[in-house]
Amino acid sequence: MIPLYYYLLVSAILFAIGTIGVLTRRNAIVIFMCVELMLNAVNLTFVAFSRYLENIDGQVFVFFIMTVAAAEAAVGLALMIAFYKNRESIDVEDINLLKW
Amino acid sequence: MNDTILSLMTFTPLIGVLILFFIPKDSHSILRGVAVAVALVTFFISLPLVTGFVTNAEYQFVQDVPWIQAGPFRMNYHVGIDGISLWLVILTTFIMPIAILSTWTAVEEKVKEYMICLLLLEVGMLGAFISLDLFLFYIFWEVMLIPMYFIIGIWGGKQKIYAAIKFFIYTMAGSVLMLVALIFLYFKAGGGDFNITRFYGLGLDPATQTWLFLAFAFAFAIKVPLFPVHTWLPLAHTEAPTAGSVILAAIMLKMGTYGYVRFAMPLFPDAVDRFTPLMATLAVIGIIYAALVAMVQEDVKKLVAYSSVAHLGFVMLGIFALNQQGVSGGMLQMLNHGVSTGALFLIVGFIYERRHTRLITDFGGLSKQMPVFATIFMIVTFSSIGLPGTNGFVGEFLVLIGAYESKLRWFAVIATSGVILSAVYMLWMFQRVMFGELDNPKNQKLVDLNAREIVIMLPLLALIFIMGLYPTPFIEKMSPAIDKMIQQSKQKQVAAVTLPQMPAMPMAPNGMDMTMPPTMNK
Amino acid sequence: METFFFAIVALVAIVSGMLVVKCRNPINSALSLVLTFFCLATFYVLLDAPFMAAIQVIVYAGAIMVLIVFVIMLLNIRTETGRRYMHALPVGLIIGLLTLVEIVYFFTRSGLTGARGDFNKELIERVGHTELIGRSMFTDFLLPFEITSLLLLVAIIGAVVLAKRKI
Amino acid sequence: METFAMPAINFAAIMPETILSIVAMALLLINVFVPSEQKAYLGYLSLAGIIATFFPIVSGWNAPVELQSGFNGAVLQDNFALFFKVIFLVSAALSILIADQYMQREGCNRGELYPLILLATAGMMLMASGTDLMTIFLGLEVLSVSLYVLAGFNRDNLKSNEAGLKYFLLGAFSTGFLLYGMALTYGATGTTKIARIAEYVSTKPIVTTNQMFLVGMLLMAVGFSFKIAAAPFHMWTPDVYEGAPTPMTAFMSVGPKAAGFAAFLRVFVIAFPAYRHEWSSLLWVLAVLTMTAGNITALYQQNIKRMLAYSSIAHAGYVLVGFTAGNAVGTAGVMFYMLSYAFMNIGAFAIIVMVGKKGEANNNVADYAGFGFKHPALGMAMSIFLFSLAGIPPAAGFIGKFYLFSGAIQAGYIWLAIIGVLNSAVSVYYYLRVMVYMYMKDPVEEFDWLKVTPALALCVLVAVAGVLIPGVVPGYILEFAQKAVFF
Amino acid sequence: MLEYVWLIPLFPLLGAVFNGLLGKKIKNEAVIGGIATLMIFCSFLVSCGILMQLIGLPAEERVFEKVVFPWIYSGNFKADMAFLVDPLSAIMLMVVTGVGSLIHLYSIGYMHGEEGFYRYFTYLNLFAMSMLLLVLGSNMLVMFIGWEGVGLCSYLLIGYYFHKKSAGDAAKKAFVMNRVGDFGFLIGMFTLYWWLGSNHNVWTINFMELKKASTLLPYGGVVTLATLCFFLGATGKSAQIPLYTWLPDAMEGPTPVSALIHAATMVTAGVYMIGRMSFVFVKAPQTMMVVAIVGAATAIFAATIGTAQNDIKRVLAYSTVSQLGFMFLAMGVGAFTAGIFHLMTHAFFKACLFLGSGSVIHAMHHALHHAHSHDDPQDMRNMGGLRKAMPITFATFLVSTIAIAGIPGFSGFFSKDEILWQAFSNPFHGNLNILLWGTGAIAACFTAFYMFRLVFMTFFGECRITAKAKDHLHESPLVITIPLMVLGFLAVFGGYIGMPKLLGMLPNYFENWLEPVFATANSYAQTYVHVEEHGHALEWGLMGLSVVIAVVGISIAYVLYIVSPAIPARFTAAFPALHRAVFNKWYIDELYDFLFVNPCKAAGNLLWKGFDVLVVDGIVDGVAKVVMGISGMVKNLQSGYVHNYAFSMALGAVVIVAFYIFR
Repeated sequence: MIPLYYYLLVSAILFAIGTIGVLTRRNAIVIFMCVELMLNAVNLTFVAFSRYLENIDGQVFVFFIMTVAAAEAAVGLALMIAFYKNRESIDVEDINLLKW
Repeated sequence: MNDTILSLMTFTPLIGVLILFFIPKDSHSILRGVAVAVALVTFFISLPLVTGFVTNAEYQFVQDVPWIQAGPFRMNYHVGIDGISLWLVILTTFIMPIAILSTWTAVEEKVKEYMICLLLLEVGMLGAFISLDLFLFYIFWEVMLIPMYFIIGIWGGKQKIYAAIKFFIYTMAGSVLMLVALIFLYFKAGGGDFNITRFYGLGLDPATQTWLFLAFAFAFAIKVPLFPVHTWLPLAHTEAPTAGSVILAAIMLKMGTYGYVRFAMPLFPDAVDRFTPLMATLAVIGIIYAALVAMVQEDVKKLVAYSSVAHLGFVMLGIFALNQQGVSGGMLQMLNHGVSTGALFLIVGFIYERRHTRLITDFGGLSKQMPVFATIFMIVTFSSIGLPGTNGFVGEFLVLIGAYESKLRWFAVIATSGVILSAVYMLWMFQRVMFGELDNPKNQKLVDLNAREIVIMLPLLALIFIMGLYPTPFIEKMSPAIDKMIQQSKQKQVAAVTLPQMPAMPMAPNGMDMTMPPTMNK
Repeated sequence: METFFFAIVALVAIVSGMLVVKCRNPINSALSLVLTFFCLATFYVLLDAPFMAAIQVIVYAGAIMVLIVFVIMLLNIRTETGRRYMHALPVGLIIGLLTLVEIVYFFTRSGLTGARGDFNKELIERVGHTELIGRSMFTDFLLPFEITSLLLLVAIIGAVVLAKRKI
Repeated sequence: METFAMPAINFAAIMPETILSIVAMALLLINVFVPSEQKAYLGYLSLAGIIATFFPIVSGWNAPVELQSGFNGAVLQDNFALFFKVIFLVSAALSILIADQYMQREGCNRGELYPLILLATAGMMLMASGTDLMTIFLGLEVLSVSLYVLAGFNRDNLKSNEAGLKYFLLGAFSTGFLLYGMALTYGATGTTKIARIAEYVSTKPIVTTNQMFLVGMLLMAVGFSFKIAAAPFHMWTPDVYEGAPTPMTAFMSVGPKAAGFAAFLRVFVIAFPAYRHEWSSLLWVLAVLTMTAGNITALYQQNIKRMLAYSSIAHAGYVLVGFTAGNAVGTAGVMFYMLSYAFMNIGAFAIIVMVGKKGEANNNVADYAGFGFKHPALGMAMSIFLFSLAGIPPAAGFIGKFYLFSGAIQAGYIWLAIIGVLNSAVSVYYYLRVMVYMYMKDPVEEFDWLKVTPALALCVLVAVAGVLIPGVVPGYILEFAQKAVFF
Repeated sequence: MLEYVWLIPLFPLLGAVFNGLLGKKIKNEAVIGGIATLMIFCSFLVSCGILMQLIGLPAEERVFEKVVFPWIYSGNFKADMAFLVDPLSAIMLMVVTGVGSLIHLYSIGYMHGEEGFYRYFTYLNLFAMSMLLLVLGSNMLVMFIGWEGVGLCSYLLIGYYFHKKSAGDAAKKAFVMNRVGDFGFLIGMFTLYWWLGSNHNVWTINFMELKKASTLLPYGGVVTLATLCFFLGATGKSAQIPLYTWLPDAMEGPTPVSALIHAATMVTAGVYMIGRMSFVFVKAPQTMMVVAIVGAATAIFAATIGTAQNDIKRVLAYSTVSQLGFMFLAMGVGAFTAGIFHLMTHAFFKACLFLGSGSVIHAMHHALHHAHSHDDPQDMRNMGGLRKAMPITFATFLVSTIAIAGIPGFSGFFSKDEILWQAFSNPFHGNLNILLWGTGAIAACFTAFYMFRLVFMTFFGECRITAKAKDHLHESPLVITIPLMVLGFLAVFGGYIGMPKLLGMLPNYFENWLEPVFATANSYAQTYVHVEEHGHALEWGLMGLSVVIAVVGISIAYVLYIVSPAIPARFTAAFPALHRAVFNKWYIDELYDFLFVNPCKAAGNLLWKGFDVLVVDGIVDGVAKVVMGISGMVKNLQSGYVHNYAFSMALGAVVIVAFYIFR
């Protein structure tokens, strides 16, 4: 059976990629997708742990995380739409009315 | 009665404030009348303190009721006076009506708020003088700032805002450090309540004492103000309205020196022993420095402000001489400074009201035009110079002789030369303002003092001579308390409990005996 | 064999993950993200968590991604110009890599020390993964489960408030 | 197939949340029938709900442990939680009081506002009483999601949109860290129940062998720090606070912070005693950074909402000082301070709501010129709030600071305390600046548009009372706070 | 009578209070002046009574101390408001009250019609009160009240014509110079008090107790220090080098003031103080020497300046300084009696001279006023030949001048000759004596010269004012001339009570009278000096010599200002630099301005603008500015871009974790 570390490694990499995405992309939706990527990395970690610890809590947690992701997606996208209505863009470059 | 009189006195002005709230804001005369009346009532309430005061070192008229009891903390509403605070309290209640009277015509707009501020200020000051509970003292100490801030900032002169904020933050910066020191001290003392008597003679190790003393001393030094941190004072004085300057000079500055006598010195004897040279140096520098600077001032009020820096320097020298003469001289000097400098500010106020300028060069030869004013001005001037027979002399003399016979001899010598300088700048100012040709046409139609102004000045003049010629009652009432204070400040004990130093490095809880590492699991 | 399969999937997952970040066009990112999700689902299967795999596909790839793609279409977002992207890239890369390095560094200094449960392969096979999940969800984690209902409620209200044309 | 073990359901433990959720749902239904200009009634209803919520809280005080915990240790409604729940309710109630006028003015008085606030409050409560990482996480999400919505509630106002969007993106990002932390912690200990984490760690030599555990803690710290807006995770705060509708700003500057602290405290103090030294030194740094960053930046602000945003960052810093101390006094300080902060901050925001004009106009400090004399009562109230924020007696703010710093000093963090007080000395400047304009500048506005609705008046009155009474006689509340300390 | 000693200062005080409060209402000069004079005269009577009573007592019981009320009690420091009557103070009382009353009387006439008449008499009475306190003070502190009080009154009276800037300056100068002296006085007092207290636990500043305790004092050492400080005080009050410059300027005051304060009473306070504390001074030989040298130096120095002044009052002023120098010389050589004696005689003739000059000025002023001439009525170059116009003034003036010049048979002769003899023969200063004596003698010569120069320029020769004005010259009214006559009489015969034993016509009442006062001092002196006997021949010789000296001085004056008035002009032409130097008082004022005044102002400005504003406020506001600057920068971090925020978060996380890697 595959060592736990592989899974952890993969998840870590994915997490890092997600971070990079958040830091570098300009499109709010893409940024959100990267966040989703990070969450998935976390999910993988959870599941892997729960499997190797033979302890189910982790997977339940993952279930909740998915719910959260869904909820956030709904609200987040709604926000983006609202913003887009007023600003004709969801480029984070343009989300800079409030500063200093 | 005896245990409530202090509270009664302290909070009467608060009642006055409540009354003022319900007076329409444009009926000025009523507002002023009520304010004065309240202040006078306060004064009369405070009189029994003198008559009822038994001359000993104990705290009297004590009232001690539990106030805050939470967790380890026990704060009490613990007030009382001894010889040291007695006269300062009286001075406060005595000056206040005068100060309020002085604003009769000076302040024309926002009278209501002005009076409210003044009365609140009185509450704060009285409270600070009578508190025997460190926490309570700190509360009042801070409360004082607020009304003063408004008085300067709202009714002040051109630079009022800058002055007000500078005053506030300067003082704040000092007092917050004192707060830390206060809490630290409290835990060192092993909890319980904040009653100062518990902190006296608490065998702290010298290092700790040093830190704590520095914190306290810094806070008080700013208020005094001691030499390097005095720069807020001239500004605040010049910008504040007359009453503000009067109160500031006559009473608020005393908070600093009082703080030394009541807290900083008796609490940390070793530190006092160690820092006496430093403090004395600063005091003496202050005396000479302020005198020199005062000499070249163009603005009468600024000159007087600097002169009070010099006077307070004498006070500091006296109390750090730590002997009966020195300390009682210092205390007397506080009162004298309250009386004569207060009077000086009133005088400046009088001419300012008439001419709306304070530049010395705008005056000259006023004696011809306003003889009464001239006479009063002269008497006050000489009392501030410290002419024998006036109050100024007794205090100064005792301070100097006390310092001379203590180990501060050379400081005393230098300080004595300040006596010369004080004559120089005061007389020079007096001469330029009152003597010479009455050439400025504006000055030629000046009118002499009116009845109200004379009435304001009379009690001060009376005090100038009474305290100058018969200071005995003042001294003898305060001397036992002073003896006690000297005892406490002189005792040099080795640290009873060896405690770790103040942490030089931020982190890492040092194993203070108070630290209860929380039990994490439940 | 299994390891090899794992390696392939992992590679795909990572590459598609990178593509998410890389692609200029949001749609492409979205699709590559879906791909990543599938890979994760595969991992879940490998980890004897079929139910997880299922909802991964259904909820994520199915619901969320569809929603996202829909929004992208709705707002017909043009592809980004490269400027900011290139400009922020080095910093982002550095940070991201540092994160990775640190986490890995700590992984190498840690072991599988957690408290063992009885949730072993044999049990899963006997009872069935879904039932096990369901059971613990409705016993031990009843409250969190209830809370998710609140969460969804909030999400609905929010979406309505923010996006509905006229109220 | 084995029997189905029914969980130890105990509604007493989640009664407040339950009530609030029910009221919220009810309001959603009622909302349909309420014409848009009378949404205020929903506000009053929700107030009723909040008041109703007080009963279980009061009755729950000092309840026996079996009544406190429920759902197999997913929640524990101890005094600690209860005290925080009071804070949440207060902040919610006060915000609701000031909401209506603003929403009317900005033309976005939609009834969903109140259910959202109530649900957010429920989420906070779950954070405060949660003893399972899952509960805490989900509570936090309920809270956050509703806050995203509330921040962007004024959807026709670009600033509001922007605030919501920023908050959302960054919030989601931080959630990632929080979750990763939880995952690693779970991996290291095999449980998500914080109490059990501690037990387990105390038995096994995990701390030494398994670094993962440490990272887990650190990443969770990051996640929570975002919620309480501790530097360097604070940067969203000013923008969001400035952009969000003012009442919502008031709401989220107090409640969520408090919730964040509640969860943060409980998790770290209970789950990570083993790493106490690590996290306290971490918090030391965070506290200093937060206080300083907040105060320093606030000095420059012209927009009063933004200024108060920075000041709220600074206040989070002060509270962190008490948290760092980690002893009874410090923790009690945290609670007392958050409570008084609720009163003073929302009070200040109430005034801001009154002074502001449609379209978020008139929110600059300079717009307050002469306000103090045009409206003496309001001016005085504002001054009281500001002085309390500046930590000047006799206001609750001072007692709170005193307690926090006492905690730090008692624990030996002298320098932390010194930095703290110096910071509060600096902060005085920008609070005074508002008063300078209110009292020492000549009025440019007549403030004639300003109308004091009963709700606002009530809010201000309550706030003043809540600032002054604890300021003068803090004994009782402090005593409660002391009793609420869970260790 | 002794019991009522406190009445003596009280009367003038009452007068002062009365005039001060009511004077403005009462326009009537007669009442005001009358009251004032009456008051001081009452004190005079009391003093007479006291003197009589003292004379009645046996010599050793002639000490009486009256405690009025306790003043400052603090710890071991005690100072009563107490008065001390002994032969010394009795003498002073007589001088002060006697001369005082005369001058009060004189003032009524002199100040006639001045505005602020009442103010003048208030001050004058106040002065009398302070002076009497000074004299009567039984401890240093009471003395110090008087000491400063007289300073104050002299300030007020010099600045009486306050609208004249010069007057104001002079007043301030006088007070400040005195303050410098007071500084010395205080330090001296502190030193004695502290030394005796800490070493022998005798905490006192009371003269009599000090006298008892003085046996404990060492010779030299700390005592030298203390006495030097006291002497500094004396120089300030009595216008000795280096603090003499205020006295000539003090002539800005009304002439009677100059007579009373700056000739007869106040300026002699220093001498009196040294006499009062002789028992301490004697214990410090070095100080004695300093005193003697300073005295001699001042005598000659001032005399030289006196020769070149044209302002009649300034001449007298410098002569006062010079005469005071003689007194200090006497004190310095241990001839306390002689010193006090000269003090008294000087009070008589100098007061007479000043009042005389006053009368002259009065007349001149009057005359010039009528002639609408704006010449300076005080400038001797405008006078001349006044003897016909004002005979009484002339007569009294002449006798006083002869007295001061030291012609045998006049009071001045006895006292000054005694001083010179003591300077020559005293056992203290060894070989220095010759020098001291020589200086004194030359100073005496100068004195004779410039005094007669004054007389000649004023009363002899041709009148140098316009004929028109000349017609208006006439003798002053009685109220002015009566005091002149009385003082003239005293100037002539006042000296006989202290006639040297050598002449042996009368016993030296004066010396016997003061003997008990200075007994202690002399006894100390015995312990370290041995008095060698000088032959009578020598004494005779010296006496003759001093007479010759006086005559020489007079004759030079006669030659220069009567016989051939051209010479002085030629002389000045010959040595312009010298003359200018002398005429400008050796530029001492300028020197002081350069040394002290300007540096102080400069320092003040520097500290204020430099330190206060730049450094301290610079730091304070600087900190504020820096913080604001940082704030300005930090706020820019809030760029408003989401990825910057995300970046800071991620960075924060990374750093935090990294910290625990590297810790």
